[in-house]
Amino acid sequence: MTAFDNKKGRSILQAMVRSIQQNKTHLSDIDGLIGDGDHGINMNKGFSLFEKEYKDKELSFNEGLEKLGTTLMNKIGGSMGSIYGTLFIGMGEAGSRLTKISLADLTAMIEKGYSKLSEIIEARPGDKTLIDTLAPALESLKKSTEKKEDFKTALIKMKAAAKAGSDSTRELKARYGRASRLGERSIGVPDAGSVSCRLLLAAMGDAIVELLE
Amino acid sequence: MTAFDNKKGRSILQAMVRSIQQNKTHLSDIDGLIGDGDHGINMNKGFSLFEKEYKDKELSFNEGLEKLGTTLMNKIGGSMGSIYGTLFIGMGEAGSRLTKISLADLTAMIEKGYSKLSEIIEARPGDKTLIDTLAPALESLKKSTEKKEDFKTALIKMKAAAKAGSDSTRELKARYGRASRLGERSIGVPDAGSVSCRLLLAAMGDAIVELLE
Amino acid sequence: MQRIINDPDNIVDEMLEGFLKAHADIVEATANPRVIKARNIPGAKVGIITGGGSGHKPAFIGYVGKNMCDAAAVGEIFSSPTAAAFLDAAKVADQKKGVACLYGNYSGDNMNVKMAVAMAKKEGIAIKTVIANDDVASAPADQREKRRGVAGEIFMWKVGAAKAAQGASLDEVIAAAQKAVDSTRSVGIGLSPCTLPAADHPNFAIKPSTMEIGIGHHGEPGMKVEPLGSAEDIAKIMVNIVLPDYPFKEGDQTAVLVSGLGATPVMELYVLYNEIEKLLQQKGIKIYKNYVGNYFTSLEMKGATFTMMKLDDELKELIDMPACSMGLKEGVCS
Amino acid sequence: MQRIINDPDNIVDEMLEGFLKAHADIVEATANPRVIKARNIPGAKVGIITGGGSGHKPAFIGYVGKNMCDAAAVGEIFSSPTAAAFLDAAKVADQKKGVACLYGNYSGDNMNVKMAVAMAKKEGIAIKTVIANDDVASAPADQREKRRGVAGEIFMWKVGAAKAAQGASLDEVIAAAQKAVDSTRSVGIGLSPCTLPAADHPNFAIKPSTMEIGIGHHGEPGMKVEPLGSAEDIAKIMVNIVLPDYPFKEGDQTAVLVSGLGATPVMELYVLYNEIEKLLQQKGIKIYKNYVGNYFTSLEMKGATFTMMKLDDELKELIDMPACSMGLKEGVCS
Ligand SMILES: Nc1ncnc2c1ncn2[C@@H]1O[C@H](COP(=O)(O)OP(=O)(O)O)[C@@H](O)[C@H]1O
Ligand SMILES: Nc1ncnc2c1ncn2[C@@H]1O[C@H](COP(=O)(O)OP(=O)(O)O)[C@@H](O)[C@H]1O
Ligand SMILES: [Mg+2]
Ligand SMILES: [Mg+2]
Ligand SMILES: [Mg+2]
Ligand SMILES: [Mg+2]
Repeated sequence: MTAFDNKKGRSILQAMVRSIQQNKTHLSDIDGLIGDGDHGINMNKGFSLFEKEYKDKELSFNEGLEKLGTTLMNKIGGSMGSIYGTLFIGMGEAGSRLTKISLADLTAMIEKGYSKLSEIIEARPGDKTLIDTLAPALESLKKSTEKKEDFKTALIKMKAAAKAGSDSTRELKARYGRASRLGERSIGVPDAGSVSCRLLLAAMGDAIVELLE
Repeated sequence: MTAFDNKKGRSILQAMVRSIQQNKTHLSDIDGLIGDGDHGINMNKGFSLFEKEYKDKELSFNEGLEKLGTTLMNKIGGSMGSIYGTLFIGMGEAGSRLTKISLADLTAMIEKGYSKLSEIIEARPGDKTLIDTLAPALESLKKSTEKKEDFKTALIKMKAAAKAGSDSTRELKARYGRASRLGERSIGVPDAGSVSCRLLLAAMGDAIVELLE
Repeated sequence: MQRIINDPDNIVDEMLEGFLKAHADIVEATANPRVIKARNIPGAKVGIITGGGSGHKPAFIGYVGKNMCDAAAVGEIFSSPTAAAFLDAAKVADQKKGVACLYGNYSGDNMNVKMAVAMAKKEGIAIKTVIANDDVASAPADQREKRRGVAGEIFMWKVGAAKAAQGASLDEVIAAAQKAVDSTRSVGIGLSPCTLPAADHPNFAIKPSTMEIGIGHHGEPGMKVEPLGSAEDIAKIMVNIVLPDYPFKEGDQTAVLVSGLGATPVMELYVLYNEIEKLLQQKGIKIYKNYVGNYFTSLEMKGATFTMMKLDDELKELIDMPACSMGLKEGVCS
Repeated sequence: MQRIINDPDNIVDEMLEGFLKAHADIVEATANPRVIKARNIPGAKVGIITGGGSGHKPAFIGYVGKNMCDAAAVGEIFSSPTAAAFLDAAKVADQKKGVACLYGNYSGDNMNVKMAVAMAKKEGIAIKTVIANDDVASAPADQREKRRGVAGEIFMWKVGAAKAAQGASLDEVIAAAQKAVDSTRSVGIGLSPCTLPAADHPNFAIKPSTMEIGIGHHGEPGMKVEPLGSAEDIAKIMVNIVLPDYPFKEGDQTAVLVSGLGATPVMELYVLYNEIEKLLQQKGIKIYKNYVGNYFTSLEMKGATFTMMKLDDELKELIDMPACSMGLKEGVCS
């Protein structure tokens, strides 16, 4: 139970696609409160496009991430196209030579994606964006790796960190994205991107657990 | 109780104005069912304009009718401006030399108005317009005049005839005005103009009764 | 009602004030506050006038301008202008070459124009009328004279005004405008109602997920109510109502106008035009010229109208003439 | 939702198809289905490109044309175009004299343009950007760089494109477009929300009898919600937000744009313009040129924006240059 087969990654991507599809309306509703109400529509369109395009094709985890990222980047646009596109492409690239993916590998992949992402956005934790989910999730994985924790335990902790991070956005003032100019009025509502990021990390984590050998 | 003083006509006109003002919404609602929903608005605007313009001026019945007709004709437009404008101006002209107005005089006045009106519209009884109210009301007055009935009785009968005529439009197919192209769909709803005409005739009749000497 | 207005009873006057300020290069006020005229009406040509109720912007005043109407009479919302306004419009446009009054078939307008024409003639103005009745859904083909005028009025104005600009006689102008009307058919589909500014609720209802086929420009009920279709369905319904009525046939050259009724996003009008174009293409009918946008509206109604005019050489030449009005800018606006 | 569409996921592509058919005299397709270009881009001039989410018609593609933008990248509804689309727009517009990318300040657009600029530079295209941030309500004056771009983008495009048409260098074009942005301030007031075609309910709420002051072009919440005022009240609020921010002062010559957000009847825009004009007149500010209509919309939102640009001689000359696009027709459309 220390790694999973990169080749079997399709199920992880499928789980990610499904979680977005199932939460399409929820994500748009949240975005509607302080944004423009299209987050679920944008995400669903991109993820479903990817699903359709690669339906009958073999895909490893890292390939899948790259293809998903490229689809988002080149077909969807919006903030999400570039943000999740950059994140997934970065993750995929970092995992390109792996046969088995360990906790340390997954951590390194997400770290690479996050660092690529930081090149195009300025948001830091506390700015009420998906970074508030991604950063603590990555932190948690890093700590688990250091402590050589069990992969499954690490994933459960990561999920919890992502959720806590996403929940924390409720109390924050938005500083980036459409909601940023709301000031005080953005407080009390979670950030849509932080919620989709939490859903994606949770789906990924759960699907990996199923694949652990 | 056989005539009223032409000079005292202001109260009759005021009653007519008030009945339109009070039924503004009702008239628009009826017009909305098979027309364009503005009959009450149009009528109220015209009648209220007249009220305002002649607030502090002396007005006999025939003068008032002429002024009201002219206001409708020149300020309001629409079908109503020309229809009621023509009717009232015709009535007013026919009464211009009268000091006292008897049942026969009133009948002649309405007859003149109706004949003027017939010059500009083609609608006949049965076409689902205000003619379905006006024509039987005039018929009733004519019969009462012939039979030398009491003025008050004649007015009560006239009101009943107007109401019956207006009610009859419910079962008719519209042949003129905006509702005319509805065919079967215009059945079941009264004609807005026939309702306003009934209201005006009733208000006029009631106010005349008060003035009878 | 969510509106940007002051007193609803003054909306027409205030709108006119703003319109005159905004388009002072195209139009100007006249002595009658309910009549506006084009700037610099060229002399020695037939005067073109129109008029109608308000709430249809750009119609009617948006089609006053260079090589378009010379003057327009302005009514209350959805209500004919007065006979006096039509008369004053005729006087303003009269250059002693006659006046063509080109308007739409509504009983209020008919009555007021009839009275205005009688008065104008008394004052020595040679005036003739053409009455647009392009709305196929408003009466069967054997009662065409009862049909309403809708967005097709724009073609009547464009053609009549262009003919006048060419220096044609009153009879020639009337004949050209009448030809435009006779070659034009329209149909409207309503998706949501509108509310009169002085009222507090819509003046008719269109149930969600339904559409009213053949609706009029004031919400006059149409031929039937059906479940809301796709853009493709709507295009088919419209084409199948309009095409057989004229009839338009393979090889015809046409002008096509797809107008929004006010609140339908312009994006959707292009989706609809795309479908209509495909259907006409299939039938071998050529769109020589198209107009897509909010050309003739009904306050904030949702829905659209489809109008088609068959072109011959004369109509092509007239429709192509440059014009400058707020609602139609083709070629030089100086 | 009462819409004329087929599959909501294809609305943008179908709208583009219809748009290209309808305006084949002004625009044409490119190899990238999400990039459209002006017909006959004159050589030897700086290329002008823009791009943004859909649902704002005439923006953005309605401002592609002669003496206007040369190409536009088209995004999903309310969503930035891809970096690839911005890149392809730059390639199409590039005449080896450099490309000016003039767009609005939204995080999606910023990211995608940033990536496109990096890729374009790699391919040897000299490309520079100007970011419109005219929306006063979207950030305090000391954080102007955070403000959104709204209807004022139209002035940026008009000025930048006119400068390019004069044969100016890339730096001169950028300077002129930047001057337009720096001299322009806007504010929006929302009266009712809009619904994304793929959604089944409005993406935000505006309670009846209230208005949202400072609302964004995608329904981004504004500065505050107040009881719905009269046109006069609304004009005062708008003028009092816009004027002090620049500041505009007595004697200034300005261009004023009052745009509807989609479903507000054009009639009401004239009522609003009338009130704004009165207020500016009182303050001795001159309206050199005005634009009233649906110039930059948000699907079927009700409400309006008020935009004002202070003019100097250069801006006057540029704003007066003839142009021909679907959304702005000034002078010759040939
Ligand atoms: N500049 C930014 N930096 C970081 N995150 C951002 C930025 N802009 C937007 N986001 C994220 O994107 C989410 C909104 O995504 P979405 O609604 O799909 O795009 P859009 O804002 O273009 O409508 C926000 O909730 C936020 O998490
Ligand atoms: N041609 C006509 N002949 C007779 N009556 C008519 C005619 N046109 C309209 N009417 C009357 O006018 C009424 C509608 O008036 P109104 O709603 O004020 O005007 P509009 O039809 O211009 O909106 C109808 O109910 C009908 O009684
Ligand atoms: Mg969003
Ligand atoms: Mg009516
Ligand atoms: Mg009416
Ligand atoms: Mg968006």
